[in-house]
Amino acid sequence: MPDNPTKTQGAQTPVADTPTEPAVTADLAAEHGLNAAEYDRVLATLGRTPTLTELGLYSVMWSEHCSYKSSRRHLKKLPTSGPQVIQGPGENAGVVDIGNGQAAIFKMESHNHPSFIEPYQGAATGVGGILRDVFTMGARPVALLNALSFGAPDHAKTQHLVSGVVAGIGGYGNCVGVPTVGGETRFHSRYNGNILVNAMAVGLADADKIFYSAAAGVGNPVVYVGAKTGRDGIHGATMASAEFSEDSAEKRPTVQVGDPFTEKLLIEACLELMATDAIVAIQDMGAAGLTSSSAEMAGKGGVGIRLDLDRVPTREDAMTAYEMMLSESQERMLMVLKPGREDQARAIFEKWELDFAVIGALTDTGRMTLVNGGRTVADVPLDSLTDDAPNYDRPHVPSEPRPLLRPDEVPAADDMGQAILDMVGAPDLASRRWIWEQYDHTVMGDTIARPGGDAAIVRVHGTNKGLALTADCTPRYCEADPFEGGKQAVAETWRNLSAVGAEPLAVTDCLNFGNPERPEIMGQFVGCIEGMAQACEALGYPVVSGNVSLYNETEGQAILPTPTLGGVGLIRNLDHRASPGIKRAGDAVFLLGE
Amino acid sequence: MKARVHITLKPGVLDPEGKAIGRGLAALGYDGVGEVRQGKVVELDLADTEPQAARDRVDAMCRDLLANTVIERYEIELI
Amino acid sequence: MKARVHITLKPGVLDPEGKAIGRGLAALGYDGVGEVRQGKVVELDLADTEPQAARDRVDAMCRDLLANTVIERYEIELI
Amino acid sequence: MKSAVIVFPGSNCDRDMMVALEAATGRPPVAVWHRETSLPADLDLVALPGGFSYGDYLRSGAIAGRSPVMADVKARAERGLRVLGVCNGFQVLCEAGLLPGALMRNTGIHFVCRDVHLRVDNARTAFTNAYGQGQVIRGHVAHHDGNYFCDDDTLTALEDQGRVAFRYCAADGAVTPDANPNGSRNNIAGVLNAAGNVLGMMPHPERLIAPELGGTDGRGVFDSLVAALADA
Ligand SMILES: Nc1ncnc2c1ncn2[C@@H]1O[C@H](COP(=O)(O)OP(=O)(O)O)[C@@H](O)[C@H]1O
Repeated sequence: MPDNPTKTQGAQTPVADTPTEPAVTADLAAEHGLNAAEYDRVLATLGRTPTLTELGLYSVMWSEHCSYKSSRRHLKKLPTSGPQVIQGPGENAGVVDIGNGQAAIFKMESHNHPSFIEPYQGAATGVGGILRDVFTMGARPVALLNALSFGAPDHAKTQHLVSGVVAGIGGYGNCVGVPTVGGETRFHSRYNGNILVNAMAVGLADADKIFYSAAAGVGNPVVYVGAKTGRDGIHGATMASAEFSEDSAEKRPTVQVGDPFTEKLLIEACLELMATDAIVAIQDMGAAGLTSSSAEMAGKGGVGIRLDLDRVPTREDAMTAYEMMLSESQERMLMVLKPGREDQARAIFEKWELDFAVIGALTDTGRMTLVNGGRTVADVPLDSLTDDAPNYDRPHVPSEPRPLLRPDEVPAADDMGQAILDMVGAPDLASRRWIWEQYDHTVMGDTIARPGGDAAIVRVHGTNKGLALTADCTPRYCEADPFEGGKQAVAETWRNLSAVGAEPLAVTDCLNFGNPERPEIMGQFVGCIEGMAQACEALGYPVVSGNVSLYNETEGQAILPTPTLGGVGLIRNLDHRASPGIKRAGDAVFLLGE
Repeated sequence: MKARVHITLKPGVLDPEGKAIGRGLAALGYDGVGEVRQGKVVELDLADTEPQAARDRVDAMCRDLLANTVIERYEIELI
Repeated sequence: MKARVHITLKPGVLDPEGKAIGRGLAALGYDGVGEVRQGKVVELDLADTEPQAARDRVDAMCRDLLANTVIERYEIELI
Repeated sequence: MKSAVIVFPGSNCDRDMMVALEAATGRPPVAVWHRETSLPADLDLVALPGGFSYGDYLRSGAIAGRSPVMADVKARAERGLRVLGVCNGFQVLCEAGLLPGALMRNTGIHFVCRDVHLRVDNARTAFTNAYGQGQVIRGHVAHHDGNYFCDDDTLTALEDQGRVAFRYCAADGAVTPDANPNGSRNNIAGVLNAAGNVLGMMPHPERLIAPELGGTDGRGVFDSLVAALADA
């Protein structure tokens, strides 16, 4: 950078990025998802009208998706610590100790709205995003899972959505070469207009080689790597935070296209660089791309950041600062390097044919300063984007208790044989082989229990240890009684892990609910979390990472409350594992539990 | 009657396949090749005999199944 | 100059994707659709200015990389 | 036995292949980056692993088949070096012209990952001598483009010259359409070049090398190579 970028400079009032940039008004802010009170807060923070670029930053960072403004205070109720926890929520993924100096790193995330609009690419980029969360932390991804909720099988859109989503998940995971070993799939009319696509990734790393996202070291270079930035998915984060309406597809046409090939190269290049000690901090550019990655890294590190947007590798001409900051182009990462390590890093990324650019530096200002074409186009306090983002205590009412269903109220089947056939043929119970056969579940040569059992088992490469993995939830329980349903979902993952002989370690979650501004939906959310918290507490089974997806509604119809839980367990000796098949005629059958 | 539908990614939508082909050509020594974009063609045999009706029907097929207008655009050619 | 290369499966080579599209259209109620074939189009931006030279070069690219003549045939269009 | 595994951008079974080769030969193979212009000297085997080289963009194996290292693979194969291509490696060998035919989209149009039965149709090769002629073994496929196609003359030549190494079959060895996971002509799962030193196969032998992975029937391919090279 030409001038000395790291020193505090006299407060500069940012200017418009382009001569045609619209003036920022309360209406424009509302179109960006900021309500009147929130916009007032922006004005008060800055003491002036924001530029369009700044409005973009606030709209993204204060969206439900990034700020967790409706959920933050409730998520605090979940237990997140334990002797096995190396890193709980707050980083790109959770990290647990699995002994012998090794760690398992995992997280689950939703890609619901994009998958409804463009099922193949929406689901594919969901897998890409969750993989980045895991390898960002230094882990080699070793397994993928996916939890899918579709509308009724006979609904006009279901078939198209199912085939697109399954193909997209397979298309991405198969190509990057990470086995997809499990998941769950359900069908219910309450998902007709709003499907759920939750993807989970699990990785392995040495416990002393975990990478974090807090930026440090004033003056250190901020580096962009991966694919170029295009005009993809601008407003994706705000879309993930708004209810659907019939014309969403028209209004928000921007869905990103994933490139799993580039992701595979990015994994290899990042792991190669991580084997050196050049990286200070690293974060992937997920929803809200450059904005959230740079703000969160600098915010966590308590430093400032200055980016020179002219240096951002772009795919298209004449991209504005606003577009670059809001782009959701996939397969990109942001890193802070130790000074002088740029050339070493560049050589690795160039070998893998990826873009590499030094786009800025850390400062001591506590502000995010964006420069484009020599003009300062944004200059805002970082705290206002991150820690001081809105945090709401939304009103919530408990769900009406449902009457208990007593066995004698359920008519007995006339013909047991037929009842069994009906059940195994029911969409929710039928075999999922047709799904998992479309996923490469054996690549990497360590899949010990393939899909089809209670939990999948993936061996820790080169050892006789294994990770057991499962994803579960029963939404109708959560609707009938959120508290009990939340507990049950946790317990189900626990049972599935135990059933293969694993010691459950920790869970990740993906909390899919309707509009939190409706007290009854908020009541479901709070109930499920409190139930989950109680179960996790009782089991010593902490939540180490997760994701919240709200506003899953179409035309006022909310989905079933769906807190998907992803459980990870450890099998210390793979010779002592269990599988569901009945082994021999004559074996005794036991029923355990109540 | 036959229809040929060209389906291409909208301008600005990432085309990883086109990019890879471009790199492949460069690696083989073909220089001076700028942007490469890849698309699909679908050829349909139609029972229709009236061009306008055929075109309308193919247009409906494109919107219903053949193209996803969120990321793709299409062009119909009757032959 | 721009070139557009149409790559289609040779006649007689089974096209499962075309078939699947045909079935999809039928399932949506589009009747009277006969055979459906799917192919690729590759669009190239070329530095060339002379049409014949451009065509020859693109033809070489097709034989070298763009088409697999065991199963595909191609057609070049300059635009 | 000295072996090498070629790594293309997008290869993802390179590690699996190295694990299997090391287990069979007792020596870790050398990884060769696709941009190298020559293979290491005194190699006994070069393996092209599975994966999605160049994302399978354009056609599976097309871009990798023309990468710099392939010229030397071709030259050395002509002088008798053993070459094994698995899955994407098979696709690359066809695209590079080391094997006849092409691998097209599965007729079911979906990616398919499952165990299959394979019949060893020629057990007199460097890649198959550990199996019995006609033996039915377990195989494991994981591919989207495994539908082997070639013209009639080529097919006749392959059949007449015993160049079909493996065929998809039912548990009893019957070669039936139902046992064919991808629509390959004559249920072909693996073919040899005319000289018999190049094998391409869609099933992944490296994924079935231990009981805990689901079986050991894949080991035969590696054990055969070790035996053939010991005899040589
Ligand atoms: N979308 C999916 N992807 C991969 N595997 C799946 C998917 N859906 C279900 N499965 C697998 O199918 C099996 C049965 O699923 P499910 O009926 O949800 O199991 P359970 O209720 O016993 O936990 C499990 O092994 C699960 O991992």
